[in-house]
Amino acid sequence: MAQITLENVTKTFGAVTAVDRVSLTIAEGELVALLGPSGCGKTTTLRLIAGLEIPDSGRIFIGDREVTRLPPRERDVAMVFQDYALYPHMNLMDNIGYPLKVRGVPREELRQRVQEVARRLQIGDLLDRRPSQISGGQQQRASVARAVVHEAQAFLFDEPLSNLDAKLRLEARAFLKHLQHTEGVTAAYVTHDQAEAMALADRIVVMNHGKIMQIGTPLDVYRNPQNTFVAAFIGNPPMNLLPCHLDMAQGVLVVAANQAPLDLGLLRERIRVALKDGDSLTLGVRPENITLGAEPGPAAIPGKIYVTQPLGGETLVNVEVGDQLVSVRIFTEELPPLPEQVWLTLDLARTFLYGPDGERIV
Amino acid sequence: MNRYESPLARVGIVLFTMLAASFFALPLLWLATAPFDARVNLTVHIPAELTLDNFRAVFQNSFAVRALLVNNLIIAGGAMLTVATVATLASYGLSRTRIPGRDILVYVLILFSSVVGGTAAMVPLFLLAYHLGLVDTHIGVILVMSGGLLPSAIFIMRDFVDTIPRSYEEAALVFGASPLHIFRDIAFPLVRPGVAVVAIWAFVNAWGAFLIPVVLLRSPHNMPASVALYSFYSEAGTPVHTLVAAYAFLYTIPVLVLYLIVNWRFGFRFFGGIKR
Amino acid sequence: MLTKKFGSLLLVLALILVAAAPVLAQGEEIRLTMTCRCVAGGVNNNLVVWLNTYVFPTFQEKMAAEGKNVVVELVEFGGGDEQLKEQYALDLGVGAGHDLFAFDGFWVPEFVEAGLLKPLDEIAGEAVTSWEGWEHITPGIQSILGYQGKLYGIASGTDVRQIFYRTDVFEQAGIEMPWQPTSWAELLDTARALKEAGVEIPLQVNAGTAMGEATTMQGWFMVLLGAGEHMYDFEDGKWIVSSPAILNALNFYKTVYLDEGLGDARMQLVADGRDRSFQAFAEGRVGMLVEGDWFWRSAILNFLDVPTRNQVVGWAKMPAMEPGKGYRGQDFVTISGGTGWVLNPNTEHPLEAWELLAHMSSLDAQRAWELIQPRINFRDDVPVGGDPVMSAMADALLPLTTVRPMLPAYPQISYEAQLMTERVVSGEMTPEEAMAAYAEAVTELVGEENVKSIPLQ
Amino acid sequence: MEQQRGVFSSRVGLAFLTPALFFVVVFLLFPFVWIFYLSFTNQTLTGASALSPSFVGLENYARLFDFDRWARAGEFGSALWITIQFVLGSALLGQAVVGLTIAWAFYRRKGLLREIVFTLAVLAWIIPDVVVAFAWSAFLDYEQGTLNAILGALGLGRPDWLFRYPLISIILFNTWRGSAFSILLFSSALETIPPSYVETADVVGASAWQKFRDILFPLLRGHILTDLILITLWTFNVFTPYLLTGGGPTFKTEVVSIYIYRTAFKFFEFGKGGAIAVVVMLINLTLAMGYLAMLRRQKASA
Repeated sequence: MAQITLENVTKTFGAVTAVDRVSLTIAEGELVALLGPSGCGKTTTLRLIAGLEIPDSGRIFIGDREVTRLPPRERDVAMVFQDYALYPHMNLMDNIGYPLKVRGVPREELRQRVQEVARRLQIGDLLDRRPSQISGGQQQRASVARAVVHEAQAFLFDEPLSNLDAKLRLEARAFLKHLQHTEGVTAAYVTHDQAEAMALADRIVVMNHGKIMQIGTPLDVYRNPQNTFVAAFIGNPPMNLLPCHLDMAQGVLVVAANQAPLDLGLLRERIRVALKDGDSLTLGVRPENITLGAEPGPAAIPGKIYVTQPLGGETLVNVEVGDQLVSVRIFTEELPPLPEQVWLTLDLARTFLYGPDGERIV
Repeated sequence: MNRYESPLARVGIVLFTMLAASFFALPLLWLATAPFDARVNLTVHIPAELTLDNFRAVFQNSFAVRALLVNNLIIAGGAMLTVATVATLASYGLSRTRIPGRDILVYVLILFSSVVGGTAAMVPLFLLAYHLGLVDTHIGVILVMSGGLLPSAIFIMRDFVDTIPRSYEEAALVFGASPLHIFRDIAFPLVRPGVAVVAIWAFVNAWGAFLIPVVLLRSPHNMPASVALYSFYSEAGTPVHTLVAAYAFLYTIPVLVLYLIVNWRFGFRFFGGIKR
Repeated sequence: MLTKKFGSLLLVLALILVAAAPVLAQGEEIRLTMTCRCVAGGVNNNLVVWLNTYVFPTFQEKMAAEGKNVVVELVEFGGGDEQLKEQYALDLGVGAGHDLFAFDGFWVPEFVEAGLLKPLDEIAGEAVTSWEGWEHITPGIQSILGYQGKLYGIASGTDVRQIFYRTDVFEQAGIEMPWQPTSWAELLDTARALKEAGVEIPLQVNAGTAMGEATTMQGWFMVLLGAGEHMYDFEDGKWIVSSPAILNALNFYKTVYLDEGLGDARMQLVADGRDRSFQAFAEGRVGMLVEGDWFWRSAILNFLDVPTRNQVVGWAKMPAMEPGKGYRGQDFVTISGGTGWVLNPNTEHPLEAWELLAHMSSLDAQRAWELIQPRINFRDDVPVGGDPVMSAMADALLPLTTVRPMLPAYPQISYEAQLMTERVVSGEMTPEEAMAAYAEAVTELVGEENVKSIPLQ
Repeated sequence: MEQQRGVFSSRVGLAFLTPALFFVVVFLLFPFVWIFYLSFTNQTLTGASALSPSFVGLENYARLFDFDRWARAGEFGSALWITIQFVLGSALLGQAVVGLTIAWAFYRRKGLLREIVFTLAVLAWIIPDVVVAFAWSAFLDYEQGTLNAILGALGLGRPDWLFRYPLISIILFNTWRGSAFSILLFSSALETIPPSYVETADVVGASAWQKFRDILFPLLRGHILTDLILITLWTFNVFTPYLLTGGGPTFKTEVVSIYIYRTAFKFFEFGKGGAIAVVVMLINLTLAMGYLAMLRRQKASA
């Protein structure tokens, strides 16, 4: 296993900059998730590491070796594809053994290694079947087996779970995490599913428009989103983002949606940059950090109940604030009756404020 | 598939099938009956006197038998192998490499092939073959025919190649396969139905070829069946219908059999992907 | 620079292929090859039989007696005349080809002009001029394979053209036999009488491009000569492109096919029309057919056996428009063509190739030939073998005959003449319009200075 | 993400293309350039101009477009006009429509009926030319042909096909001969259309024709254009009718490929033949460009 380093890597396709000056290090044995919406450059970054694309500028290292311009087969990486890329005309034995075959591993050794890996991945009985004869989950394991059968320097996963249904996906996720831990592999893992990234990764790299928006551990990214993009992308339901502006004279934030004033209170001391009167800011607060009440308060804004969604252990309430919907998460199985007009009280200690450029200022 | 279908629709499709089948079958009726008929003119009728004499007579013409069983197989088989191999390689290369204007390129090649395949090209092709020492050789006929068949073959083939998911090859690349490995282990097995279509197409074209063999070949023992058919003419140069029919029948069997085998084995179909 | 690069590419390829090509056997043996449109058991089978069973064995024996080991091989060709002609031109153009070619006489000029053929004496020298056979071939027949006074080959025979008629059909229609019309009017009257009597197709005179040279020889020439003119004025050395005779001839066609429906235009115009008209004649649906003696000795035998043929097929000379108004003032007209064998100027064994040709053309060989295929022989010392009808036709018509102009432009002008008849027969143009179009086309082909018009009355 | 990119480097791609390149250069490009060159000379195979051909500039081309007589039977204009009718009739109306109809009739149908029709259509497509010519002569024969026997039995008369309706005959012939390609192409194309599209229309009660017109036809437009490009081109150059009619009677079936044959083969005028071939190619090029432009517009709007 080896670490992977990207230095200032840029890749453009025509007029589109798919990867924009990305620098990143994946430590030995670490699983880093590349997370972002489609088109954010995460897959291209992965393909750059694999050697399926050659960067316009910047350098890529696997271990101590610079691989920036090397063809894929000289990089010694393994990859699991979104569609698994299992060859329909080969049975699983041949599919999983293919990386060994092209490396000239003798037939007998190849069989043994494939059988060994397949047993570990619980597909040992299926080796004489073709991909079309096994289930989606088994196909997924087979494609993982093919990746781990030869001990590569690093593993690359391109949305390996996105073709599975929800239940299988949870199983496969646990399985992958277990595998990663026991094998201790270095891995880059592309996904657009933030829950998957949170669950699997040692660290998450959030990307947008080819740029890295934030790198951090899952908890860190969740707790301290550095900008409105990350804030909106991480969490389910996502963080509420309320546009507002600063009224220095009154010492309040005015929520744009319904002009409700909000005492800065505790927030004021945590602001790290100088602000001017009338600055447009964004207030960020997670749904679980809002409480609902019938009475106004200093850190409360008025709203109207839009809909309530009981989810079992918790209830999701959508509240209309002006023309904006705010999600509120209440951890109770049965919601007490609420008046139509409610007040939302924000937990200011867990509220974020983002500047005009979207960067966090609180 | 058990879809609901109204009885009217079912009757309709049967009628339609009969109509379509007759359209394609009726012109061939003569070919099916005449060879077994002792007395043939151009009429289709159930032979009053069923006979295999016509075939017996045909098999006595060693020139025509050799043409069919040896020369035609060499020429059509050779053109088939050449076209299928070269077109598969080329369409794969075209599909997987960025070459500016490649779509237009294929069309322009097809246009060239339509000129060069025509009679106007016979003199250049003969002189070319002559200077290459290919006159009166099967190789010459195979090469010249293949040149003319290639562009359309590449066109047909590309659609098959384009349907292979790129991730298949990318996976192989990452796992350490060389381009040749990838072609041999992955691309070729996957486009086999396409190779089959192109192979049949090339075989059929070369099997029926007349003008190019006549221009390039000289010895009777090299001539294909299309030329040998003319040996079943009378002293005065008019067709002897009994023998022509029997020979035409034998001449048709191989392409039919080849088609049936390929259709059964690979499914003779185009990919719906033909899109450019 | 493209050619240079390409040249080296070709060279590489050639080397590869030469290595694969079969190595020609070398030895003492002299190999001669000859080709014709002939296939054993197929077209011109008789020729194949004669060559393989008589000519080759006797020739090889003869050569062996001279101490030469000569092997002759016949390379059969089954395709059409056009393809064979192209093969000849292509092969001769690159200095290749067989040693002897079967050759149609009227191809000679264009091949000579292209430098593809050489006179016999230039190829084989003294042996040619001293050949005993020449004195038994009339100059007219010698010139079948000649051009501008030089000889390029030896004819293998000639032919004549006449009217064939069905005696049984005539009998039913009450027409007196032996029948011999002396003018177009009589010919047309007979046709009308046959039509009256319910004969489907009273008269077929070839027309149209589909039949190719058959239209010119059996159709157009037979009518035009009857109208008193040749296509070419041998004295002035000019092509006649417009004249009262051409118009009369075209009007004859118009009468037969358009005005009175005495002939079946359809059979003249569709692709296999000639075969169909033979078949119709054999079935007794055609009363009269203008054809060459080949029809008698070969074509009709596809449909009728010899006794039946002798019984139901009669023949008559083609009359001029009016007595004495034919070509050269003749009462009856006919024309002859002929095929033969030419020597390849590139032959490696010119002497032996000539020996073979001379051997084929010898008295003994031709006598053997007449046993297999009775026809008008090119040698005046060889009678038609055992077919009195053929002999009678030859005796009656050879004195009247003429030939095509041996000029390189002839094949194309011949085609224009076929086209002219086609335009009239199909009703596309009037005779006047068709003649004008013919004049225009021929003038374009050979130039103003080589054509002449005879003013219409 | 859907950016087109090569799996291989250009060098590897070129290696795959090399054999084809060899064929294209030697057996396609080279003869083509040669023909192109010949078209400016009076080169013939026999006669004086075989020995010393001369450069005649655009004369061969000018002769083709001599408008005083080009519409006459047997001239270029007439051949072109016949070809246009032949292509419109047998490629566009014939093969494409027959292909679409049969593909649509057997859409989402498997089984014997489909196999029978498809096999017969393919058989018509793969039988050697000379055999087909014999079979069709027998089929269309005026006196003894199968077609007239059937029509006669049905009391529909016995038309003299090759003489009275020669162009219709070869259009019918070529439709029969070439429909298999369109059938196969369209039925494959139809298979790519999700059944739900059609089922949606079924639910709202659309007729078969409405489904075809409103759903399948718009989705197939691209395939139809591709099909038309190819079959137009092929039909423009098809030579097989010659074996049936010889171009006649009176040039009524002389399409340009036969016209070229007559020029190049009968009198060996390869200069003129080359000029015709080049002009025909330019016409084909124009047509292909037109189709391609339509295809691009169709793609842009899709």
